[in-house]
Parts: sequence; structure tokens; C-alpha cells
Amino acid sequence: MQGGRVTERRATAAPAIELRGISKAFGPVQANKDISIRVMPGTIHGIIGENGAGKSTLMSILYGFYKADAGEIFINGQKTQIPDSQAAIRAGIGMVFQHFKLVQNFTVLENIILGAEDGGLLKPSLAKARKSLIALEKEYGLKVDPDALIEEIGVGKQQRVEILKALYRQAEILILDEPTGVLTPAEADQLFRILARLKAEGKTIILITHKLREIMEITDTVSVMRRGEMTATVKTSQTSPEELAELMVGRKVLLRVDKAPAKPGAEVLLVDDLRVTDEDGVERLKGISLKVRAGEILGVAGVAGNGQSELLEVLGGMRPATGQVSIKGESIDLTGKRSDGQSRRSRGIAHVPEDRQHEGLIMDFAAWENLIFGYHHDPEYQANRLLMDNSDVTQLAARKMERFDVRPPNPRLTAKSFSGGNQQKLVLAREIERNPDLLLVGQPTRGVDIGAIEFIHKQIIALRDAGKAILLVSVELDEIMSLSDRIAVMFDGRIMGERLPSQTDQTELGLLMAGIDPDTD
Amino acid sequence: MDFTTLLLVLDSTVRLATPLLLACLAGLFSERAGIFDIGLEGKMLMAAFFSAAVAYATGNVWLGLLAGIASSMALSAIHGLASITFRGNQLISGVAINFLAAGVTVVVAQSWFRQGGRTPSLEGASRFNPIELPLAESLSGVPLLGPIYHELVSGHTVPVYAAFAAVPLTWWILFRTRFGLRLRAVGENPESVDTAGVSVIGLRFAAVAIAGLLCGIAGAYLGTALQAGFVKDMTAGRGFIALAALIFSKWRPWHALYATLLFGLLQAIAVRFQNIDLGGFVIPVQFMEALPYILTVVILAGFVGKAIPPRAGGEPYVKER
Amino acid sequence: MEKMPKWADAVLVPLLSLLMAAILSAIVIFAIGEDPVAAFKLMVDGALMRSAGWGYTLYYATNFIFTGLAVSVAFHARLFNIGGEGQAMLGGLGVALVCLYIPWPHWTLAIIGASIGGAIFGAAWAFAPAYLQAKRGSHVVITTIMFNYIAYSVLNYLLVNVLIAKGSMDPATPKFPEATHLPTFRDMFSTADTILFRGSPANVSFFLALFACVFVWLLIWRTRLGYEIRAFGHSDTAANYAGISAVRITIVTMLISGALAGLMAVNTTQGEAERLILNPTEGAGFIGIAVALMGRNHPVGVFIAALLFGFLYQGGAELALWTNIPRELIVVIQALVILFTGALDNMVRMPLERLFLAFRRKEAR
Amino acid sequence: EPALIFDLGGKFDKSFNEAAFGGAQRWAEESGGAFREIELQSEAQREQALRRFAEAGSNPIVMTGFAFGNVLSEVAPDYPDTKFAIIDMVVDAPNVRSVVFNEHEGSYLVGMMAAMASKSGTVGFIGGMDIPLIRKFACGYVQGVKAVNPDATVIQNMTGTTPAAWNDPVKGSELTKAQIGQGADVVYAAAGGTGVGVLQTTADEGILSIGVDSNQNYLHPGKVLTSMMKRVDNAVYEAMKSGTDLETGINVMGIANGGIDYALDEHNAALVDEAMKAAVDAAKAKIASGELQVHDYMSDNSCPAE
Ligand SMILES: Nc1ncnc2c1ncn2[C@@H]1O[C@H](COP(=O)(O)OP(=O)(O)OP(=O)(O)O)[C@@H](O)[C@H]1O
Ligand SMILES: Nc1ncnc2c1ncn2[C@@H]1O[C@H](COP(=O)(O)OP(=O)(O)OP(=O)(O)O)[C@@H](O)[C@H]1O
Ligand SMILES: [Mg+2]
Ligand SMILES: [Mg+2]
Repeated sequence: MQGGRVTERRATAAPAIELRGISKAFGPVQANKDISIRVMPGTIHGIIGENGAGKSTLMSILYGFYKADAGEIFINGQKTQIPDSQAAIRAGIGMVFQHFKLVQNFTVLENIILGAEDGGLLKPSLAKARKSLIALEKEYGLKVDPDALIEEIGVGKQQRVEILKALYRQAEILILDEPTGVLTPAEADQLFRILARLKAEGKTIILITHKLREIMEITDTVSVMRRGEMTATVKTSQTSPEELAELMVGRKVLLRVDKAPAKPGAEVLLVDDLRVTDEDGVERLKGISLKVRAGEILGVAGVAGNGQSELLEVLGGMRPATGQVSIKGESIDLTGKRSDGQSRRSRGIAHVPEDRQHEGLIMDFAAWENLIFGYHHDPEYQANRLLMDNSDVTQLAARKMERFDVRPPNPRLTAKSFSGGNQQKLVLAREIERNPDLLLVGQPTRGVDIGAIEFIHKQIIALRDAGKAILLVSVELDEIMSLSDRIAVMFDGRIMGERLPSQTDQTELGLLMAGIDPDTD
Repeated sequence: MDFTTLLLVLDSTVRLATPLLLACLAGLFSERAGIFDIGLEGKMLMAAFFSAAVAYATGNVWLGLLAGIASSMALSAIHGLASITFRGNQLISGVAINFLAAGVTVVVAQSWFRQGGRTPSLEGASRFNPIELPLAESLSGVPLLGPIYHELVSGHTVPVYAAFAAVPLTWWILFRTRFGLRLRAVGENPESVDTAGVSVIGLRFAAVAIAGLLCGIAGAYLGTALQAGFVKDMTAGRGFIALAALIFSKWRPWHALYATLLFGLLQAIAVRFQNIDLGGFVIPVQFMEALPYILTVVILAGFVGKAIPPRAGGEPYVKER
Repeated sequence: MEKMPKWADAVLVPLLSLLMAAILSAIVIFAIGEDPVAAFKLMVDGALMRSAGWGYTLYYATNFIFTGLAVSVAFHARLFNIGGEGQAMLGGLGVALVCLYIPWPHWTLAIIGASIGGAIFGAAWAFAPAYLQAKRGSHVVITTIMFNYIAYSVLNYLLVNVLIAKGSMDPATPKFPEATHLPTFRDMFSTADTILFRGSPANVSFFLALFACVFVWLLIWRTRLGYEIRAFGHSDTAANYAGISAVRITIVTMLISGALAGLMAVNTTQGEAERLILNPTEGAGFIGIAVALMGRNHPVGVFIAALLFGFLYQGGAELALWTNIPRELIVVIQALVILFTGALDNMVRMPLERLFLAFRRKEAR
Repeated sequence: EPALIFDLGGKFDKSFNEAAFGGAQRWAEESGGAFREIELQSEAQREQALRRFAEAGSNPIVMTGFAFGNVLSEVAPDYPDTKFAIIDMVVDAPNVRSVVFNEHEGSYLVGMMAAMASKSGTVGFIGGMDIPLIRKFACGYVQGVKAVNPDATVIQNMTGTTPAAWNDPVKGSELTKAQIGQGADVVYAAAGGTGVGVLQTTADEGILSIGVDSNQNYLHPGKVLTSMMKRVDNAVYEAMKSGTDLETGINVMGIANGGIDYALDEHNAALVDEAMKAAVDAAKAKIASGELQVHDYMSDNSCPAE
């Protein structure tokens, strides 16, 4: 159905997409700075970069979701104005967002025709879409039930709906923003097969991902973004993961952290047959058992969405569960009044949550208020039985900020006025300074720059060396490999296996994360 | 209760349900598009005054209706400006609009008519008069159906029939047209609409404007059909009962009809019977008056099926923080 | 980086909003053929130039302090309590029952008893919406609106059928006993030869209101509970992380809010009417919204805003007394204040933020 | 300079307050003087308005409605040099004139007319707020109806139990429809502003109504049988005319002294035939002479006729 346009475009050989000098600021944040990029037709172009580098912003501009402050867009060699997504769609661009843009209580079919209806009435549009859905399914193997409600199908299927939406609108250029983040490895493989098929048809694909393996596997060219700027564009065949990593963070990456061998002591945390069912009735943890001893770091690896977040949340008292958990031999409540974060803290559990902006900090609170968050009932912070001792707490906070190198070290600034890395240091300062028996850490360095990463890693290891137990959850395999004394891999709500960092490698962990146990296969 | 009394109560139910129904459908359009509207009351009140005032001045009820609609839509525009363009709090905006209408109507009425905040009484062509449907008189002799047709179906004013016609129309627009699909989508997930290349702002303004239109008709009905002129605060909480009915109906057009008829019936009963004596047990009139609100709280509490509002409801659409 | 300095957010934005509301109000007055300047003068004369005027201004302000605090305490937990009206009505019932059925020896004890009665009844009326919000997610805005109407019906029923004074045509309770009558400003401040605050209803409850301001300030900024209320209001996910119970905070905050609204009745019912009448609140519950918005949810702001609205109320009554401008003009002004300081906040804020941002960029260069 | 305070129903309620306004205007035209006036909008204003007028030197101050009773008894002693006149309520203070009306007498007359005009033998009564004063109206009305036609049915409804009942035309209209449904063909509205809805609906539905307080015949010419006139206008007029010399104490206005009457003018002339007029006038004379005693509900809170 799109054959004619393919041949015509190949003949011109102009870049399918060319961006020149794109800049975009969100208030004080410069998300994109003078970015230029060319993507040739019929290729897969990768974009990598740290969290917050500006990848999504750039693609959203190309798709007309945001308006650039400056810059030009050329599609197939023609200068094109893209003031809104309608214009992008007309120019043959389709985008699958990092966070899907689907209407939960609409059917697949309704979502597909939304905005691309053929007339004032729905009936003919729906009939037509149903027909072409069957055709697309045949062509690409994208199977979904057109009458299913979005809220009733899994994320993998939802992503297919997004891709179908783009194809239904006859997209020639397809942008995928971190499509594999939510997919199981099998689903990811399937997605890549579809992308290869699309490429063979002459479509142009832009793929945003954090995973170097995916870049190396499927892209033709790759661009690297850092802090809103485009730092390099290279042919995939002429680069290596190491080089890309270096380009991404701006200097040589230390893949290892200096640390002494662990001297594990007594068991601190014991988890047995932990189960969690979420609000939608989906079982997220399907019987987790693990233990963490004093003076060791247990790293939990896994693709996002396999239950690691829920594990941390249960241990941190943020959601109820069933099973047994004990701290230093004493069991803790998993439901009811005594299962909240404050009870956990009183039992010596500190928690650096995965999402510092929405969980770890109150962005509108001053730093000093944030530095007692969760511990505000502590007698140390009270002036008397009724009132809190604000000035004393502020002074304490200033000292903590000094020790954790929070910049600027002013406790009266609100949390939102610190950069991401410094916000994370605030959380760490609060949790580590409490000298807990067990520290739960989720994604400690997400969106944090390399200097801060090193500092944070050092603090975590220092705590370990002080004889504390640490449970680390991270999607960054490098971080897991370099910090952990033992590694547990989670898949689909279960622990797939445990390995020692010295006796494993990324390939084996990757397989485990994909739900494949190399030992039993 | 004998048959005639029943018919009369039902007849009165239809009359009293009409403004509730129109306002409820107005809220339905707005809230389905993600804009909460607790300003139904104010818009109706504004329309009641301006329709009565203009109908009085021109002697033409249709001009009055237009003026009522225009004034109600002006308030809609303020609500849109506040909650769509400037992403303000929709609830606060609604509260402000209710006060604005309560104040402006009286201030202007006093300034124009000097009658203590009311309009002079309307007569003849400056009011909506009852329409006799064909054959109503001649069929009234037919047992059962005759009186029902004559008393209940026939003999209402134009806005009453318009309100009842608006129910299937609303259903059809929402569920059978492109506009309806987009409108519902924008109330559930505005980003889905935005990324499909359709203007969120445009859709929401359209929805709010329709709400203004319907509230305008509701207000005009109060001022020029149910009543012969405007009196201060004449909506008397009907906007909030309509809101209650909207929740009661879980944002669905046909259910809105049933809910408003139920609430209309409660009002009709409360009007007629001060206290209802159920053989020793007396239901005070105050209880009947409060019943719509009590029922709504019960529904909201989720004891009788949960009322889930449109997911994006109440949230301004913010792309860039 | 903050987009604007704190002072701009706390003072400049509300001032500009107020200015816009004032300009529009002046236009309205002008449009109905009256002179805005003369009207304003009349209001100032009637509300501020005589001690009796002040007596009314402070009387109204007392009501608005209570309802304003009620709304703002709830706002801190991001709960929009529009039920102040109903809670204050029930508060009136509480005050009336306490004053009528307990034989108080002296007003000093009676005011304590009445405060407790009003607060408990007001809080009780806020409980159901709070519970439904906390446990069942029913939006507190809608339920409190419903409860306002239900409160009216309850009060109506009780006054007409149960509490009505024998032989009276008014649906109102009998007068409260002499011993419960509160000292008015006239009693307190008149000297032997000059009578001050003659006939005006301001009474000791004003000091109760001041006390409530201090109480709320301490509560919100100096206690753990206040800390938790604010934390929950800013981010419920973070509150969950910290082990702050959403259910508990929602319910407790609404109870405090309802109690504050209920306390208003000490002023109107015990202090002024000295009996419970059918409409004891006269919209003060709603004005609390405007007061809280304008006062930026801070007790000092609420106090100032309440004074302003007290002035508007008294001035507006004077207007209605001496000119052709109906009292509803205040309702218009009140609506404009809510509109500009609440719903159209961004209309003022966004250009200001851009201005400050541009200014800083320039400085940074 | 005298002052007039209207109760919550508002100056133009076409009824009670409007009658008071009419009296004040008559005085102003005749004397060339001016008077202050205010329409109350809220309960709290009652006292404020009284005091402000008193302090501003208005004298006498006239107020309409029983609801002022409580407040006036507190305010009056504070201003011993000011004279007050209150209508429909007795306030015992040396500087207050309390004007009350024998509404039952007038209601009796219009009840007679209703019974004579009715073809169905069923007539209606719609009261405002359910208070003894309105029951007094109802009781007199029923007595009048029964005097003419002992078998007649009188349907009675009160609009409500709160002051809102004085100002709810929608409810008035619905109640009227209900009474028509039950066969009523003459409806007497003693309901303040609510009566506007009653009169409107009877006119729309083609039956007769009876107005109250002022002469309301003109509202729907040919549709309003008559109006029970409570000469509030006279009371106000006289109070203003006597100025500071206002005689205090209780002033009962009834048929005998022209304070109560029924309305007959060009608007209802066609509806009132000679026989009707003769019968009513005869009764009127008997009441005036004391020969006929109409029972006053408020004297013992009960009504002999149902
Ligand atoms: N809508 C927005 N409003 C304000 N700031 C934004 C918005 N979207 C993104 N930003 C900011 O712009 C910067 C770039 O964000 P962007 O989402 O483009 O990064 P990204 O490279 O896609 O990161 P990630 O890998 O986490 O998806 C960040 O600092 C982010 O906080
Ligand atoms: N979504 C956002 N909305 C508002 N402000 C933001 C947003 N994201 C980031 N900022 C602000 O932008 C500034 C820079 O944030 P960002 O996280 O990009 O810093 P950074 O350069 O990555 O620093 P760090 O290396 O410490 O993480 C901070 O002041 C932050 O508060
Ligand atoms: Mg992104
Ligand atoms: Mg960062």
C-alpha cells in the first residue's frame, strides 16, 4: 500500500530526516542545545544518552509534540514546518512514545482511528481500520485483538498498538523511544524482527535506547547525546560499546569500583516466600526468598518491571505483601498498621527510593525539612512534646550537607532547586547518616552525572565496610557488577538465580534477566 | 395516590427534571472532556436572568433564549480561559463562576429594573408557552393512555421537549461521531489526542462551549418557561443537583435522564407534600429535599457501584512544566 | 532553580490579582451607573471611620478568619473543603445545644463549652466526606457540597420541628440564657464617658479567632502533624514512602478543618444572635475559600484577607444602605477575588515568571 | 426624615412589602418629603439597618414583618428618642407602635367570594411559611367558604416551613397545579412572593385566584377574583404622616377601621356579580359592627372549621 512512495524516495537519496540547530528550553532547563542530525532513508538510527540528556525532547520536537525554540527540520530534503503532530503525521512520521499515549478504556480499534478518522461518523472509519489491521497483521506479524480494551492487554501488546497506530497512518519514518524498557527479552526480540522487516520495506527508523547491546545489534548509525547536546554520530560498524559509553558520559568510564573484599557477618535481612499482588490484581512478586548479611551488598539485577521495584517497596514499607521478612532474626509485619515506612525505619531499615522526585523528596520542602523526612518523629528533632525544633534541625542539616558534598550547601533552599545529582545526595545523606542496619537502595545513580556517581558509590561501599547490610536494586548492569558482593537476578517476579560477580559476566546475567537459566538449558 | 394525582406528580416531575437534565448533560459534555464543572449553577442562573431580561425587553422569548445562551457561554469562556488556557484549578474556577453569577444577576437586575433584583413578570410571547401536541385533546378520553398522553406527554414547553431530545442526541454525538470519540479521549488521556495531531485545547473549549449552550437553555427554561421572570437565586441549588445526577449517572447520557427524572420526582413530591405520613412514620419534607444529595454521597461512597470519573478530569493539560 | 523569588510569590502575585479584581469591580460599579470612587469612600466611611463600623468589620472578619483557616488547613493537605458552610451550620447547632442545655455559671466557661461544642459538631460534619475521601476515594469537593445541602436540611428540620422557641413564628431557638452572652467590644472597650462600638456585634470571639490563627500557624509549621499534612499535600507518593498514612492525614486534616469552621458559630450564634437562626452562616463558609486563596494559606495572610473581606462586607452593607448599589456587589467582588487569586493565578504568574527568568538570564550573562 | 425597612421578600413582592412601599410613596408625594429605605438581604442586616437609621436620625422608623420582633425589642430601648413602627408583630416598648391586622376578617370575606365563584365546590388555599399568622389567614378563609357552602372542600397547602417559603414562585406554581388537579377552581394565595407563581398559574390554567395584602387584581385582569387587602399602605402612610408624634402602643387594624378590606376594581368587576357583592358587603357590615365574630386562629391556636 505504500510501495509507490518508497521507490520515489529512494531515488532522491536525500536524508529522510535532517535536523539543523534545534534548541529547546523548559524554563531554566536547556533540554536541547543546537542539535543537528541526519538520518538516511531505509536505515535504523540509534540515539543513546544518559537520563535527561534530551533524547525524548528532541524526538518530540520532530514529532511536533513540543515546539523548538530554534532550528529547522527537513524531511526528505524538503524544509518542513512541524508545528503540531498533525503536521508530523502528514510528513510521514510516526512515534511510539516512552510512555504510551493510549486511551485506557477505548478498544484497540478506537485508539487506532483516533485522530485519523475518515469522516464525521465512526462506523465507516472503524470498518476500514479493521480491514487494514488484518492486512498489517499479515504483513508484519503484529497481532492484537481489535476489540480488546487497552486496559485489559499487556504492555507488550500496547506497544504493538502504538506501532500499528503509526503504520495505519502510513508512517515512513518511525521513532521508537526506549521501546524495550518495558518488554521481556522475547518480546524485544520479536520487536527487533518487526523493525528489521520495516527497514527492509524501506522505512526509516529512529531508535532511542539505553542498551548498548541493542544499539550494536540492530542500528546502522548511532548518535550520542549528552546534557542536551549531540556529541557524536558514528557508523555502528565502526564503533564499540566502550567508545559509546565514553561518549555518553563524557569521559572514560570506570567499570570497576575500588573496594576491598566483603567480610560478611551475621544475617540481617531474611526474606521468605514474599508475594505481592498489585491494584490491578497482577501478581508482581511470586515468592521471593533471599538473605543479606551484615557487611555485604546484594545486588538485584533485572529488566525494569520484573518486580524489583515492588521488592524494594515492600521492604521499605510502601506496600503490603504476604510472606515472611525478618530483620536480625525478628520478623516484621507486612500488612496492617505496623507495616509502614516509619515502622521500618524504627527497625533500622533505611531506604533510598528509586524515584527521588516523587518519593524520596518533597520537592517544595526546604533541604532541612527533607533531611528529616520519614524520621520527623525522632525525639532528636523535637523541641518539646508538642513542637519540632526547626532551628536545631536546620543546623544539623547544614552539617549533613557539608559531609555529603551537596552543592550549594544551603539547607533553606527547596529540594527542587538542586540538580538531580545533588538531590540524590540529599536522600543518601538522610538515609546513611541514620546509621541503619539495612540500607535499601534503588537506582542510586539514575540521571546522576559521573562525578556524583563515584561519590555515591563510595558512600555505599563505606557503609558496607562499616558492617551494614545493603540491598541494591539497579537496572544498570555495570553498577550491579561493580558494587555487589552477590548478585540476584529477577525475572517475572521471581529470583532466576544468584551469582558471584567474580564468577559471572554480562552475557550470563543478561540471559538470566531474560528468564533463561544457562545452567539448566 | 390515585391515578390523577400520580399523573400530576409525574407531570410536575417532567417540568422539574428538565433544568436538571439540561444542566446534567452540560456537565456531561464538559466532564467527559476532562473539565470539571461545578459552575453549572452559576451558568444557569446567569442565563435565567439574561433570558428573562431580554425576553421582557424585546417581548420575544426566542431572543431571550439567545441572550441566555450567550451569557451562559460567556461564563463558559471564563471557565475555559481559567482552566484550559491558564491551567487553573477547575474547581476554584467553578466556585468563582457561581458567585459571579449570583452577584452579577442581582446587581444588573437592580440596575436595569429597580425591582430588588428581579425582572418584571413576563407575559404572552415573552414566555415559552405550553404546546398542545396533535390530538392531545381528542385522545384524552381514551382510558389510561389518553390521560397519559394528554397530561404527561403533551402540554409542555419547547425547552422540555428539547431537553428530552438532547439525551439521544448526546449519546449519538459521544459514541457515534468522530467529535465524540475525540472528546471522550481528551477526557481520558489528552496526550493521546495531542499526539494524534488533534488540538486538546480546541476540543476542550468546544466541550465547555456546549456545556454553556445547554446551561443556557436550562436557565432560559427556568426564567421564561417554568417561571414568568427572574428572581434572585432562582436556580436554588439545581446546578448542584444536576452535578449529583451526573455522578449518579456515572457520566452516561441515558442514565443522566433516569437520574434527573428521579431527582425531579423527589422534588415534585417534596413540593406537594410537606410531610409524608407512612402510617405512623413521618418522612419530613427536609428529608425529601436532601435525598438527592444523600443518594449522591451513597453513590460516591461506592456502596452502589463505583462512580469513576473520566481519568484526566480536573487536571489541566500541561505539556511543559 | 526557583522560577521566582519567594516574596514575589507571596506578595506580588496576590497583590496584582487583587488589583485586577479591584479594577474589574470598579468597572462593574461604573457600568451600573454609579461612581466607583464615591462608592469606595462610602465603604471606607461606613466600615473604618467609626468605631461601630469597625465593630461590624471585625465581626465579619472573625467569621472569615475561622472559615479561611478551615479552608487553608485543608489546602495544605491538598484537600479542597468547600463544606465550610455546612460545617459552620452544624457548629451553630453544637454551640446552641451547649448554650441551651448546660447551665453555665459565667460566659468565660460558656465560651469554652460552646467552642468545644461548635468544634466537635463542625468536625463531625466533616468526618463523613473525609472518611469517604480517605477510604473510598470519593472526591471531597463533591461530597462537601452535598453535605452543605444536607446540613441545611438537618438544621431546617431541627429548628422547625424540635428546637423552635415556643410560640415563635421564626424557625429559631429561644434566646440563650443571660450567662452565656459574650461581652461585646462595646462592653469591653467603652469608657465611662465615650461609648465605643455601639450596637456592633464584634465580641470576644475575635480573640478566639486570633488564637486560632496562632494555633494553625504552630500546627502547620511547628508540629509533626503539620509537617505530615504539608508533606502529604505536596506529594502523596512521598508521604507513602515516609510512612505517613494518607487515611489518617486526610481524616485528621478534615476534622481540624471542620472544627475551625464550626468554631465560627461561637461568633455568630453565641456572640451575635444569641440564639440559633436558620441561616447562621450567610455564606461565610464560601468566603473562606476566597480568604484562603488570597491569604496564600498562611494564617497571617488569612488574617489580612479576612480583614479585607470584613471591610468589604461592612462597606457593602453601607453601600446597600445609602445607595442604589445592591449588597450583591460584594458577591461579585468576592467572585473576582476567587477567580483571579485562585483560578486565573497563572494569568498573573506566568508573565511574571517569564519576566524574572529573563531578568536572571541577563544577570547571569 | 422617616425610614422604611423591607423584609427579606423585597420591596417589589407585589404584595406585603410593595403595599408598604406604596404607603410610603403616597406620603412622600403628599408631603413632598423624602424617606430612607432599605431592602434586607440577610438576617444580620436587620439590627444593623435599624441602628444605622436610628443613628442617622431617621424618625420614625417603620419595618414590615414579624421577623423584626426580636431585634426591635433589643434595639428600641437604646434609642428612646426614636419612634419605631412594626407591622404584623407586637413589641412591647414605650417608643414602639405595633400594628397588627385582623387578617381573619378579610380572609373570611374572600372565602365567601371563593365559595360563591366556585363551580366545583372545591377551593384552594396556598400559604407561605407555615406559621400561626398564616394559619390565621387560612382559618378565616375556611370559615368564609363554609359560611356560604358548608359542603365545600378547602384544599390547604403551605409552601414551606422557612422564610424561603415567602419567595418560591416555582413551588407556588406547582402547588397550584396540584390543587387544580384535585378540582380546585379558586385558589387563595397568602404567600408573599410565592403568590406570584400561584396567580400566574391560575391565570395560565384558566381558573380564578385571590390575591393578598395589596390589591393584586391588576396582575392578571379578569383572572383574579379579588384580593384580601391588608392596608399595610395605610399603616405605613399614617406612621410616616404622624412623624415624631407617632402614637405608640398596639394598633389593631380590621374591617371596622378600614385596615382590612377586599378589592373591587375594573379588573375584577366582571367577576363579581351583584349578588356576590351584596352578600359580602352584608357580612362586612356585620363584622364591622361586631355582630359577626370570625374566629382568630392565633387567639387559641386552633381553628373550628376545617
Ligand atoms: N515537559 C517538560 N517540562 C519541563 N522539563 C522537561 C520536560 N520534559 C523534559 N524536561 C527536562 O528536559 C531534560 C531532558 O529530558 P528528556 O526527557 O528529553 O531526556 P531523555 O534523554 O529522554 O531522558 P530519559 O533517558 O530519562 O528518557 C530533563 O532535564 C528533563 O527534566
Ligand atoms: N522537569 C523539571 N522541571 C523543572 N526543573 C527541572 C526539571 N528537571 C530539571 N530541572 C532543574 O534544572 C536544573 C538542572 O537539572 P538537571 O537534573 O538536568 O541537572 P544536571 O546538570 O543533570 O545536574 P546533576 O549532574 O547534578 O544531575 C536543576 O535546577 C533542576 O531543578
Ligand atoms: Mg526520554
Ligand atoms: Mg541530571
